[in-house]
Amino acid sequence: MNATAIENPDTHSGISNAKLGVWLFLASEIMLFATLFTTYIVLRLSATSWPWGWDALNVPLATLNTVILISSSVTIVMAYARAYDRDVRGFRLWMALTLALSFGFLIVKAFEYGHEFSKGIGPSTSVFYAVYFTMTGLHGIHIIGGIIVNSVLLYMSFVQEDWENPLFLGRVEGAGLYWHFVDIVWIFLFPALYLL
Amino acid sequence: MNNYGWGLPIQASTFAGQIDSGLWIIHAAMIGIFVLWGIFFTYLLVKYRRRDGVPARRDEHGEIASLIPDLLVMVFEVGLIVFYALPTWRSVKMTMPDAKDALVVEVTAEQFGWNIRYPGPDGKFGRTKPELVHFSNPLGLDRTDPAAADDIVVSNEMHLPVDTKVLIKLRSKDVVHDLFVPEFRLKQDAMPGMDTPMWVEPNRIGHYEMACAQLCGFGHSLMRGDVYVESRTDFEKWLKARAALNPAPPSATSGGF
Amino acid sequence: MSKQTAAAHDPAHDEHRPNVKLYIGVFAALLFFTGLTVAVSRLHLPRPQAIALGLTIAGIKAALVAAVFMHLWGEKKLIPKILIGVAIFAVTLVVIDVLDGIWLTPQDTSRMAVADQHPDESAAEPPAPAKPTAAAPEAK
Amino acid sequence: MSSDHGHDAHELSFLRKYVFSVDHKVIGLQYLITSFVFLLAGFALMMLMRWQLAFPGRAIPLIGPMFSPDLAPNGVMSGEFYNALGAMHGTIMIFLGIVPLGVAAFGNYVLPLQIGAPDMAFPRLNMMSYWLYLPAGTLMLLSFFLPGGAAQSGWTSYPPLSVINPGQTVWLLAMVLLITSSLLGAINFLVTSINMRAPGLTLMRLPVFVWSEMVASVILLLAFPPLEAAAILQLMDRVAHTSFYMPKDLVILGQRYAGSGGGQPLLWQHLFWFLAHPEVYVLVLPAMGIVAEIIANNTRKPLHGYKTIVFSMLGVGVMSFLVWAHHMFISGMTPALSNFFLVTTMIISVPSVAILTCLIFSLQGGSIRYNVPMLFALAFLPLFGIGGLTGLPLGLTVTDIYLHDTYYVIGHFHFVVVTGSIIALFAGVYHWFPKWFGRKMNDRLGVIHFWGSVVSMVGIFTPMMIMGLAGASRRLYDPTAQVHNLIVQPLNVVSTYFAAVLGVFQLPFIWNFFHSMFRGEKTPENPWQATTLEWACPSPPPHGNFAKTPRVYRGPYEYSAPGRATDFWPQTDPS
Repeated sequence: MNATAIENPDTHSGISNAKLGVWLFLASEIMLFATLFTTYIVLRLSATSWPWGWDALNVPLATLNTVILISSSVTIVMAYARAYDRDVRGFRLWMALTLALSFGFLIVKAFEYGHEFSKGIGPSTSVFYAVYFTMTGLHGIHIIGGIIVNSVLLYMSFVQEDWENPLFLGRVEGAGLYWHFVDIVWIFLFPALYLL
Repeated sequence: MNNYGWGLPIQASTFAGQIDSGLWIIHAAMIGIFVLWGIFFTYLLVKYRRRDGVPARRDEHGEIASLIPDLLVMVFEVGLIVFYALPTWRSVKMTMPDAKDALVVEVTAEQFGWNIRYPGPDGKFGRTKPELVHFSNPLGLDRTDPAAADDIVVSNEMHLPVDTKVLIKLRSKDVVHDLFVPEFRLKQDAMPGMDTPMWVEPNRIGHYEMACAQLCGFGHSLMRGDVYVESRTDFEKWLKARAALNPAPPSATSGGF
Repeated sequence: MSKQTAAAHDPAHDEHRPNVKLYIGVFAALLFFTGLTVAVSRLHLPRPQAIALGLTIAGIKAALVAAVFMHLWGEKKLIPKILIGVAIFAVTLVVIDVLDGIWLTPQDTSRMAVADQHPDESAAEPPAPAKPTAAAPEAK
Repeated sequence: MSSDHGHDAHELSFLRKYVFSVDHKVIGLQYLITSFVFLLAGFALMMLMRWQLAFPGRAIPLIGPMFSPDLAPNGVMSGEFYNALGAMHGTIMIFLGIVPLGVAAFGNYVLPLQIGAPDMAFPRLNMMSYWLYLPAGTLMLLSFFLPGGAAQSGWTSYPPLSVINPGQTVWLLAMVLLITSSLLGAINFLVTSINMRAPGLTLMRLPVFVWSEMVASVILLLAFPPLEAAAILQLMDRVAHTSFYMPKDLVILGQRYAGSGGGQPLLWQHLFWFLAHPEVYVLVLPAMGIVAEIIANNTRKPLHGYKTIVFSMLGVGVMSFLVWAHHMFISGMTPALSNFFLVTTMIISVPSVAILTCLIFSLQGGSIRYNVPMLFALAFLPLFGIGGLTGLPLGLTVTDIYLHDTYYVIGHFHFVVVTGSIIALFAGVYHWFPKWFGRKMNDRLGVIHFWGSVVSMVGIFTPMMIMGLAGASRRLYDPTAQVHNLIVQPLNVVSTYFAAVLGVFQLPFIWNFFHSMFRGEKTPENPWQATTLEWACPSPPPHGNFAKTPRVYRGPYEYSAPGRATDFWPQTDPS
């Protein structure tokens, strides 16, 4: 595949298939989350009242989660840097750290949900909570997807054949792109649901 | 009701003629375009069929030629929009008559029927509460509200005075319905949670049909009512007769389930 | 990242040379902005200003992540082009739907019933800034 | 791509070769067969509906007693069953029939060959798309037999009806699967055609069909996610009892709705049509691409206005995102917005007219070869033209007030999709059949299929236009229950008879297809003397397609070039 790419530069974008594919996938994800934010805005504008995040949700926990997710973005880009320098131990370390942080995010999220459920609050309580649970829930599913991808990459770094595959670095970059996108979504979700 | 045929139904509102003229213009143009293209197309098919010894001729003339029909279509469409669609849409759907000069009627759709409410002599619609909804009180009218006492609620039967602007406030109790009176050329979705205004000025006395035109469930096809356009005096007479059927103002405890 | 550097690493690839110092700098900036946006939200600014400020900070953070971590800064032109196209469609979707949402007239009954059904919702907060126009007067 | 390439050396098992294959050609044929099966299923549902429409209240003949009493008591269809048939007919035909056939089946088989690629960019992703599509479709069909039955709220699924009706949950789940499958497919097509073109095959040398697939893929990629999000929200409304689409104080059949309220039913319509209008172009663009290929090949001359066609397709693609709300003129949407969508709708008609004009002008000066694919391609032009023209009064705000939700809409849409897309897809099957199997389909049966289909299609849909003008409403279980439908009711009978005729005339096609697959007349590598790349490899192409990567020297339609011995000049011919 990549051999063809070098042979015919005039009919090849110069971007690897994997990266182009990930970017196109992110393009569709942008539309998905744009729709969810549209729903949020429309419902908020037509609501008679809209609770403030500090009253309705747990902002300190969410702030912690924001910090966790931002840190995981840094660790995954560090893992990429280690893979770029062909440092397999460094890659494993940073990737494992990324995974640990993503699990941390999910655990904090689970505490948040558990707290709300224990108060008898659920998605059907009001439109605000419907938006909150649906958007954070979908974001959580994206986190789980990222965890699966990153675990596979971590596993592959232990397989000699995969680690030496010239496509490996591209895969790490692709996984990184996805993970950063999930981070960006949270960067908007956090103020939209908790702070404003 | 001999209002329907193989063509458009009879016209019974002030803007029916405007809408029909648009339909006629467009269909005439459509048939014209289709026939012209058809003749040209058939000519090409016959003239350029494969014959021995006659090779295909590569046309070297530019691509501009193919844009000429486009240009014509565009001119026609721009004309339609500017001189027909925009002004007519403005008058039919965007400008509502003032509630003071018009008869205001509230139509509430439900599965599978229409509830038509007239404000009564005080010109005010009374309060409704969803918890009061009952088969004998389909709108949940709160008769303790003084404005509601004289409201007249009729099922599947709308009486309108001729030559009067009528402002209809369209609502729905459950799902999306659509009020369609073919003779008025009038159609509007009834969206639950919204007050959708629409207006009509009937100009022909007669008996018409109000049908639901938006899929609303298993009984959708049964959802219809009758529209009676009457002279002013007949309408007033009917209104008075209906008002007499209203229950006496009840005490605050009654109503509900 | 230019063609030459990518080629020097491995001719078949277009990955970007990582810049660890820059990553750490961006990390610090992201933490700072996170703290800032939380702090600002405690100030109880009027809602329109609060929303504008919050979105601006989020926008800056997102731009940093996209430009540095996702290497959009220095990426081949095709990808920004794709993203601009997507942005146009996404903005159309948002703007039209929101405009429609603002201009519509909700039923007055639904607003009346809010207070008694969900006292928790309508308790402390003032209503949202951009409210739909009030319902028709004669219905009440 | 990775470790499993090592196993390629020995013979693949039957399962890996024909069932879980990663070869784009096998996946293409899998899509082809599956989507034809779904088209037949959708057709069968339609026949049941047409019986009820023509003869409301009469027991369904022959198979009526076989239905369970809650679907059809005493063999007479119930209102719920009718609505389920309507919803599923639309869903199956559009999402499971024509889009997979046009985009995925033809795209998978033909697109990599036309760009000289050995396979798709992501072969395993490609297999995954198919294996998401098949369970999604099966789930959709099976929903008839699940408790609650099939969805009954129309293919548009407008809430609140769709939230309270039974059966909708399965529909939504199947849609989410299907959308995911389409997204994967769209990414694959785009990366393949951006990155894997043969050397020399610049963008302006691409066959029109490849362009149409690319534009359709962009539409799928960007328009489907909003529906996916909207479907998830509706699923939440049904399963978690949220109120995204449920306003306050609903009273449903005398019962107060329990949800919190505060939702916006109109929002669904916006999100749905944001997909569903571009979707129409997904149905039509590959069809136009196929027709363009066949017309160029059988007129033996280059397409008139290749560039105009390409840029018009791109224009249609972009504009298709800006016209969605012309389906909502009378939905209660802000009337001022209608004016915006009126203008964009008229703008999008300009590139569509340009494409059709170019295709008709392409006939001029040609040496038209009337073979079966060409017959279908030629029928596409006037019949799709009718579909396009009848869109005009529906796109115009004022006339739409009257025509909205009448049979006029049904007639218009089916002229576009049946006599447009399906006719063109048939043309594609006849045209590329020799490529797929190295054999030709029988001409005589093809001609019978052609005339039978075209005449009966026109016979079905023309009465609908007349009924629509007379005001007859659509989606009525019993059209005779509303007075204004009564006079034109005989036309429903006419439509139904023609629909039965249409069904009968598909039999020669089905027989022809399977018979020719094994017994058809053997064809040479390039039976149509075509120029594009797919005819430069053996038929059927082996794994990896081309023995060596082809090199492209010229545009796609160099027919009857002056000074050459033959009347076609293949793209790969170096001379």
